[in-house]
Amino acid sequence: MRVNDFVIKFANVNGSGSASANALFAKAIFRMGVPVAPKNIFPSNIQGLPTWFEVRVNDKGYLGRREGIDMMVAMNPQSWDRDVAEVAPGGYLLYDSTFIREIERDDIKTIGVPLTKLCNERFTIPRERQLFKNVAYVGALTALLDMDFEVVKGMLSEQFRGKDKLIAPNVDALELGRNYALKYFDCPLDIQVVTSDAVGDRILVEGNDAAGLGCVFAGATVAAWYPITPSTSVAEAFEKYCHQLRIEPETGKKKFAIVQAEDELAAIGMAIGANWNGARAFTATSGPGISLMSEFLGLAYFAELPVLLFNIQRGGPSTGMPTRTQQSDIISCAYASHGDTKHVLLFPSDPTECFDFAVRGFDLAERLQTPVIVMSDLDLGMNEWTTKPFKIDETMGFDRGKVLNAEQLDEIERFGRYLDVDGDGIPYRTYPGTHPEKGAFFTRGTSHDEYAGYTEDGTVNARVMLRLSHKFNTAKTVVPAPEFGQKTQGATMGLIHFGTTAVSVPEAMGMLADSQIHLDTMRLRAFPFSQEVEDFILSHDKVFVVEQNRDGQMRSLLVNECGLDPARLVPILNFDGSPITARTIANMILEHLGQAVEDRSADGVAAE
Amino acid sequence: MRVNDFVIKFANVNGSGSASANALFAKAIFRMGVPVAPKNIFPSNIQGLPTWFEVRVNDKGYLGRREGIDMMVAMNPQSWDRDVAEVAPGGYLLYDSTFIREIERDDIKTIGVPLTKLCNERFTIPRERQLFKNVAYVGALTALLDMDFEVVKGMLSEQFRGKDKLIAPNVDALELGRNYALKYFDCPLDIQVVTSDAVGDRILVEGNDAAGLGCVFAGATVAAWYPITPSTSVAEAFEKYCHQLRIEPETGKKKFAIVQAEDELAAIGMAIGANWNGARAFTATSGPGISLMSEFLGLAYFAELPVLLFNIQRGGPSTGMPTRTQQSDIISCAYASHGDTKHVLLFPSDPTECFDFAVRGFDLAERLQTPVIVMSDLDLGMNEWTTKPFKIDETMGFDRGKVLNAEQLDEIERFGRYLDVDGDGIPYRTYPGTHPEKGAFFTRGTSHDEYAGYTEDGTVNARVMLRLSHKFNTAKTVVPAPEFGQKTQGATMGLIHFGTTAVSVPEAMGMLADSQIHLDTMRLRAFPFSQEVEDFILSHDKVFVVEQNRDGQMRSLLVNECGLDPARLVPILNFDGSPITARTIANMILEHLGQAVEDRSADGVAAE
Amino acid sequence: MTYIAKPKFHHPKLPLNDLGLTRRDYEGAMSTLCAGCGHDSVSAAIVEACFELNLPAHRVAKMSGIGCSSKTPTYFLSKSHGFNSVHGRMPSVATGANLANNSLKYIGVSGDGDTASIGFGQFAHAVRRQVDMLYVVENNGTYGLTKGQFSATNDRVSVGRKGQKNAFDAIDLAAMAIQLGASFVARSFSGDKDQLVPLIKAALSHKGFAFIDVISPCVTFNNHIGSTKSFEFVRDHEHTVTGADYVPHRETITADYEEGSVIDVTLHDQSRVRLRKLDAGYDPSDQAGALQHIMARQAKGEVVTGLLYLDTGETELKEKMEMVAAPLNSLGVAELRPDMAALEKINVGLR
Amino acid sequence: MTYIAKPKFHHPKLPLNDLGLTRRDYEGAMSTLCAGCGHDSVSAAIVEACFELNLPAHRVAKMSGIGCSSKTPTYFLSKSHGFNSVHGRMPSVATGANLANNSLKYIGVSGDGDTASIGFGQFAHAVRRQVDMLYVVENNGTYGLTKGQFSATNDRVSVGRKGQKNAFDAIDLAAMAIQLGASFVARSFSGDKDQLVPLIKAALSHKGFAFIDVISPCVTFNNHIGSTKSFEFVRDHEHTVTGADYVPHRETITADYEEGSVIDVTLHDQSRVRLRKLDAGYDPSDQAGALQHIMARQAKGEVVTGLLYLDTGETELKEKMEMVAAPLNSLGVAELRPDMAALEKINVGLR
Ligand SMILES: Cc1ncc(C[n+]2csc(CCOP(=O)(O)OP(=O)(O)O)c2C)c(N)n1
Ligand SMILES: Cc1ncc(C[n+]2csc(CCOP(=O)(O)OP(=O)(O)O)c2C)c(N)n1
Ligand code: SF4
Ligand code: SF4
Ligand SMILES: [Mg+2]
Ligand SMILES: [Mg+2]
Repeated sequence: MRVNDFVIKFANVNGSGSASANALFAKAIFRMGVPVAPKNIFPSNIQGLPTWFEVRVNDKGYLGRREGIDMMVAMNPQSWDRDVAEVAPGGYLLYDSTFIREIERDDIKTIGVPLTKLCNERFTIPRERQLFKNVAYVGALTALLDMDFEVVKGMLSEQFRGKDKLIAPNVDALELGRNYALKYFDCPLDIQVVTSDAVGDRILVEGNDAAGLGCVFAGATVAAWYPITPSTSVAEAFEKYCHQLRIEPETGKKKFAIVQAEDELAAIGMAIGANWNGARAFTATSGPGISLMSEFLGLAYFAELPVLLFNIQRGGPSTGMPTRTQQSDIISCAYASHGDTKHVLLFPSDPTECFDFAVRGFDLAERLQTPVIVMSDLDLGMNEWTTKPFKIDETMGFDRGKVLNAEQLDEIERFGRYLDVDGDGIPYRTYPGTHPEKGAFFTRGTSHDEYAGYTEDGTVNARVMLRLSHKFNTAKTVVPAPEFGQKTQGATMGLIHFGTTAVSVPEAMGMLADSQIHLDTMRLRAFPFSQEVEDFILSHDKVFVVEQNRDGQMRSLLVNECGLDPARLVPILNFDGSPITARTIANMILEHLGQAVEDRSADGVAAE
Repeated sequence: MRVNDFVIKFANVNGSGSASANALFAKAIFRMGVPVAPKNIFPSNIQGLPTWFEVRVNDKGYLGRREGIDMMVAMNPQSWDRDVAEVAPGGYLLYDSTFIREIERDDIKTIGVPLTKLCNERFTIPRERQLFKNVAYVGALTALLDMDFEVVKGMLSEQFRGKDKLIAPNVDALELGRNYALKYFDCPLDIQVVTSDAVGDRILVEGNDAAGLGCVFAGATVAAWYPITPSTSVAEAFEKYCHQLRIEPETGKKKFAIVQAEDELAAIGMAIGANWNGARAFTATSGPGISLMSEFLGLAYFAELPVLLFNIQRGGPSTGMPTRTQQSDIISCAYASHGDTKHVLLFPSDPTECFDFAVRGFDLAERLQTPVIVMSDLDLGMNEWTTKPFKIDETMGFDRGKVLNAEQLDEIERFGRYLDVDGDGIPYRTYPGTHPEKGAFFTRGTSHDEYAGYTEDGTVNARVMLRLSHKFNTAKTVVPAPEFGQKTQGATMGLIHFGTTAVSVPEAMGMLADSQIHLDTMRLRAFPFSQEVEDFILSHDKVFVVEQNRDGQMRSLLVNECGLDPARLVPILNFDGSPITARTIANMILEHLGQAVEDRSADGVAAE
Repeated sequence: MTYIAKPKFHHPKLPLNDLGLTRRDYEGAMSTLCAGCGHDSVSAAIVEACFELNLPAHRVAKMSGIGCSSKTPTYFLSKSHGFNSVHGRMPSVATGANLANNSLKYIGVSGDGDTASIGFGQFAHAVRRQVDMLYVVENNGTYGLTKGQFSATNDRVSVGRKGQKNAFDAIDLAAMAIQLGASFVARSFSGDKDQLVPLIKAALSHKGFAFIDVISPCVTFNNHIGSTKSFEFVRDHEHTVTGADYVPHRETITADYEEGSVIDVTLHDQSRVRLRKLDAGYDPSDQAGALQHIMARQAKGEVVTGLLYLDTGETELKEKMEMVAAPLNSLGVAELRPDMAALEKINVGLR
Repeated sequence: MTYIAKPKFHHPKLPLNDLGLTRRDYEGAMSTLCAGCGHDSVSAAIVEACFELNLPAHRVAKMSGIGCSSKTPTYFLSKSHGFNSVHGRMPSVATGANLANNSLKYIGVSGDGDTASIGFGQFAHAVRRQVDMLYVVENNGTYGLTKGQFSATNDRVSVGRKGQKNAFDAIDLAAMAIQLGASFVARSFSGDKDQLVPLIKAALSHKGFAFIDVISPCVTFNNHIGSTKSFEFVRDHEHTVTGADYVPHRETITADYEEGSVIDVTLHDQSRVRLRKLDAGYDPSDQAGALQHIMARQAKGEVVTGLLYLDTGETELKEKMEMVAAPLNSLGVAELRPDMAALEKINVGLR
């Protein structure tokens, strides 16, 4: 019996309308109080290619991707063979039995529902026949998995509120599948969903949606972006929430501006121009955009301009795997641009943190007067996550950093844009138009002195560069601190992770505990690294660094910035474009420690 | 007495015609058989600002920049104060005594020559009066320093060959200065140039000139570039030499194509397109261009396309110090572009090596099917260096790498563009148009399988990525090996350097030897690092890494790629935009070792 | 994508061209575009044109950027090398390829996002350099691959699928190409094969930069009522100023056109393009006049198609660059590397 | 560069404008350009225009890219903030700045290299978006700061200092701006202050994208015989199609112009620009016609100057974006951040 603990996968053709039915299924389980982790595995194309939707259901809250499919809903003849092969022994295969299929495996159980036939009989319009097949298999699943049918029906009504005449045929389709299953199969199966309260007050939301919302609450007014998967939905979410929350009621006018730029260079240029001028502005992109933005990032670093940038990482290098996930832009973001540059990075690990880091990111960018890059990824950005609800602290304002207004300018003798007045390496700035006589300065990417004057005196420039290093040290004290997870008395080994890997770590630790291996864990949340990060590493003999890239980029950054012996840091790497699993982490650690390893389905893609 | 061993500096206004007179002066000393190192210190502007020309004369061959000016030719009232201040105690100040100047120092010797007056008396055209002042001070110097007057006169005749009527007035101006000096001063001074044979068969040439020439001898046919200081002269030199050596005699047509692109993205795009199509093509740029090229570099890495790129580094970040030198693009070039990428870098340390690395760079790029970046810098690229003559091995052809022709295609069953046939990680390629039926493939930056087919199978992509890592390991065995300099019996400390730092190292080692400090030295010539590099580090307790940047970028690369404890590597850094001096190196090492340090003029700009 | 192998057998009855090849020989992998996408018709037209022109496929190079449109080179001419570069930068890659070997035919395929936004600068400069190539923009007014954002060629009056308004004027790429001096400029419609195929043939026979702006509707994101890039709209608003028929150079001209309305222009390979004046006021050899005419008509909501501008007198890149006849990529060590004596002379000059 | 402090004392006799300021108050640091550089005259014209317009200098923002031309904002309006961005990317930075605060006046200064090559795409899209700014290109046909390479605005017939020939046609930025829909397009000459100053004043009073292509000779690299961007050439070949005089909105019109040849156009701030028809065939309100006229004349080697195109009906970016009246950068937490209740509602919707 697998109650509230299984993985179900849907194999569809993209553009066939399966996405909303699948999402409905996942959300229904969530509504029943059971945590879910749905994942869309989609092609870089619009219509006609294989697409999958994988839902992990787990009431212990282990929501990382897991190998082994307990039930496959195989709707796509193109991918049939591999879909069948992927079912775990003992698992189920639900398929459209309108068509006769050879099923070579005898270690799995098959459930044939003649979906096409049923829908063709019931519906007449071709598009409806096609669409309702998806709803019908959800209906079958409600019976097979013993789901709360009222919840599902209720959701359909919600979904089609306003287009009420669509409700009845949808419910119809649902019941078509459900009744067939009830009639021909022994319902429920030994995989079941039982109403629970394991979700608590959590919400189900995509990281990009959360990021866009966070920007609204952060007071961002300007967004400039260029479409690129998987970052597009950050801008779209910002737009959606702005339309809800930022229209001036009296006039219907916008308290925001969103520009679809002509490319990524222009997008970040606009965001920089707006920030220079005192509006909070951001852009969002993915790998290729990061490369294109790097000249401007260097300018912002050197001229000390705040800007917030969301990098929703995808599979690199080059155009790479645009619809797969990776954490492989760490180095290119940390040191983006030529010359000596370093950038502040934030690593959210769930949508709640995408929201929080949008809010905090603007504060940091303005406080530190430098670009801040939020390093999300496709898995986080484009999938719905069961996550803590959004919160803001209403007693806190925005931290606009060191900005002088006209009165303050009146009080000072001589304004020096790049003077380190407070000893923290952070100078004062002014917005254009502030004061008729004082505070104007020239922003430039060329070498300048403390008064923003152009200089070719290398000694002066070196002094400015050293202050920038000092400012980066200050950053260590204000960026989000690491979070410590499992802490075992006397553990000699540690594990460092960040971003979306976090969701798989507790489960991996559990697996290792079964082999009597206990690790202290630390989740990095920001670069530059605070002292605690170094301390954690130094207090363990060996530390595993788990990353979703080939080259162990975070490990490099740790070694480089903390000046640590790399021998202490063991890379655990996964870069096949799918989210890292607990099993992968556990097995690689076991392997490294020379222990027996449990079978894993991911075959050889994770290296070192 | 300082014979054949001194530093003289000229302070001028740019656009005033001083450059050619100063160059004449330096070249004359070189012609007398004495090694020289002239350095232009010019502003990022065209006319009217201070510019300096510093010449180190040293017959021991110590040609790195040296602190302390033995003689200043101070022609620029704008920079007068600092120019006077810069003269070493006991040194000379030559100035235009037409104007009365307060000279506050009594520890230096002044030589007033009324240059303006002399020229105004002799010449009538304003522009001539202006220009000939420069020639006149060179004339004065021939007397003061006891230079071979016939050599200088001969050079003027050479220079104006074809415009013969310019010779006489130039010689006139020369004699004007010379005769005044002979008449009013005790010539020669105790700074002198004596004819020698210390130059040997060496030549005097700029690194960029050598690089452009190297591309001609490497068989490059396409150059695409966008103007940027200090790289422009690479393309200009290529053009100059192509016009000499690559015009088809029968038709007057060009066996080359040089395109001034619309920007750096286009420049590298063109170079990549040409290389893809089987022509050797290159581009040259500097920092901002590197940032802009990074998307294309990622494509070339991943699609495995050869391309040669000269990065003539200048002061970064951003537009930075465009007319100053640095080695600060190491990280941004080694890991250029998003995703997991690594690029082959070459580090020339003199113009001869600029030539050699152009030739070798194309062989490597085509052999490895990947971008190769030649990491020169402004000091090397835009100054004339006393360097070994150019050589080629006429018995060797070009290494075009693994390219299949029609016959070879006929012989194989199925061509796989990205198959690792030979086990070295390097696949075979074909040029477009080779064979009517076989060998065509699609070049793409998206994930692909071994047959260049598009794939979204992450496992396949990971396999390709691992082969790329393997190929990069192969690169270690074919790139130029490090060069070992001083090797002392039983030395426990080493020193690593690269690029233009090399010229200051022997002198620095001499200074350290005076303090009983002996270091083994190694000069890096390429990235990735070969095993010898790691061995060198491991065989010393402590290794100093000398670099001209703020963040110790090469040290990071060494730690990261060799997996070494950073504690072994001590950074020695200079980033004020002027070439690092032997004294800087020696003093920083002495400081690190807690020893007394000799006075240095560079004040605090070198950090850590 | 190539996961479905397409059977490639020669049907005995398929017509053969002069090279003994069938249309099948010019096809590519199976398209993965949406069913009905205009881009697939453009691919088919390219196949048809190459077949009819008897082009040896391996002497063609297919260049593209990124987008649904830029994917299409996989779906035609599978025997040609292809280069799917980065977004908006195909023009530079094609320029470099062209410099290396001008003896191949270059077909560049791009989208309106790829060309009018991120690639606008490269496009303009490829035109200005007169790169010898056919540059096709599959113009659907939208970003297909990233799911339907407005592109810069979307008309101001054209609304989005969800009724979104567009505040900005469209960039007319054909008008741009004319102003920038392209020597062959046409506009066509993916739904009008009879017009498109001869235009492609003429363009491929033209030496210099040949530009065809093909309105190619995106059935998924921009084919609704209110869109000016929908099949229906284009069909209803198309106004052809100049009909163009391609005449191979062996064929003699049969006088079956009305006197005065027909002009024959000889292309560089001695083939001709026969222009039929369909709009009396239009002169496809008058750069400024053509531009004015197009702008005026487009302002009225018409989609002006046909051969818009032709200048057979302009030189192309290789001539401008005064390059030798042989492709640069065919030159070897002997032709390219001076000998040691030449180098020694340089050394001497530097002493 | 600012190393030479310029004495800023008010000479008692210097004329004052309505704000009580002298021309000196609008100056900047001392120029470091070459003596005689056209760009310095453009700076002087900007100073003059701002003085005459009574602009409070701190309400002006100076935007530029990289080049000799892009350096000039340091040399005027020292009380204004300036942003010397990266090469070719000023338009995007200016667009962002504009969105943040549309209540400032934006003066963008660029070069022909900066705009017609690396920045061509950004330029085109800033035009298309109708960013409310004055965009001045100081056009010398060359890359001054990098020492004299041809730029993309260099005419095909124009030869280099050392006799180098130019194989490519020039991009005419003014014609481009017209085609791309800029609502104010002019061309002028740095040597013609009488024409340039009123044009700048009118442009600064215009709401929307105002473009002025100023031929501004580079005395060091492109002022020789054979160059079509030399002082002499421009002086000899200038053909002014429309004279433009700026009339502040308080001033009444005195009828001292010949009937028929004068048109008054009211600008957005109620000031007017008085257009004098100097070329009978020219209509500065006819986009396509103006373009044709300019192209035809330029083809004959003339340099067409004056106000080339004016459309006071076009909306500018902020209107297109339907933004609130208050500058976005003036909104605080209260205006921008919804409260916890709103957030809680969103949380509920996500359960
Ligand atoms: C540098 C970069 N930015 C963004 C993208 C994402 N992207 C892929 S295709 C595309 C637009 C395609 O539009 P278009 O060229 O009109 O082609 P269509 O799909 O409409 O045929 C974009 C923005 C990318 N691949 N690379
Ligand atoms: C990305 C980048 N590429 C190249 C350069 C070098 N560069 C500086 S100014 C300039 C051209 C300037 O020409 P133009 O815009 O016409 O200005 P002008 O100096 O003629 O006024 C170039 C190429 C740079 N600074 N940045
Ligand atoms: S999304 Fe549009 S452009 Fe792309 S394949 Fe589908 S119909 Fe064609
Ligand atoms: S180089 Fe030319 S553009 Fe630059 S300052 Fe001198 S004259 Fe002006
Ligand atoms: Mg499109
Ligand atoms: Mg210029």
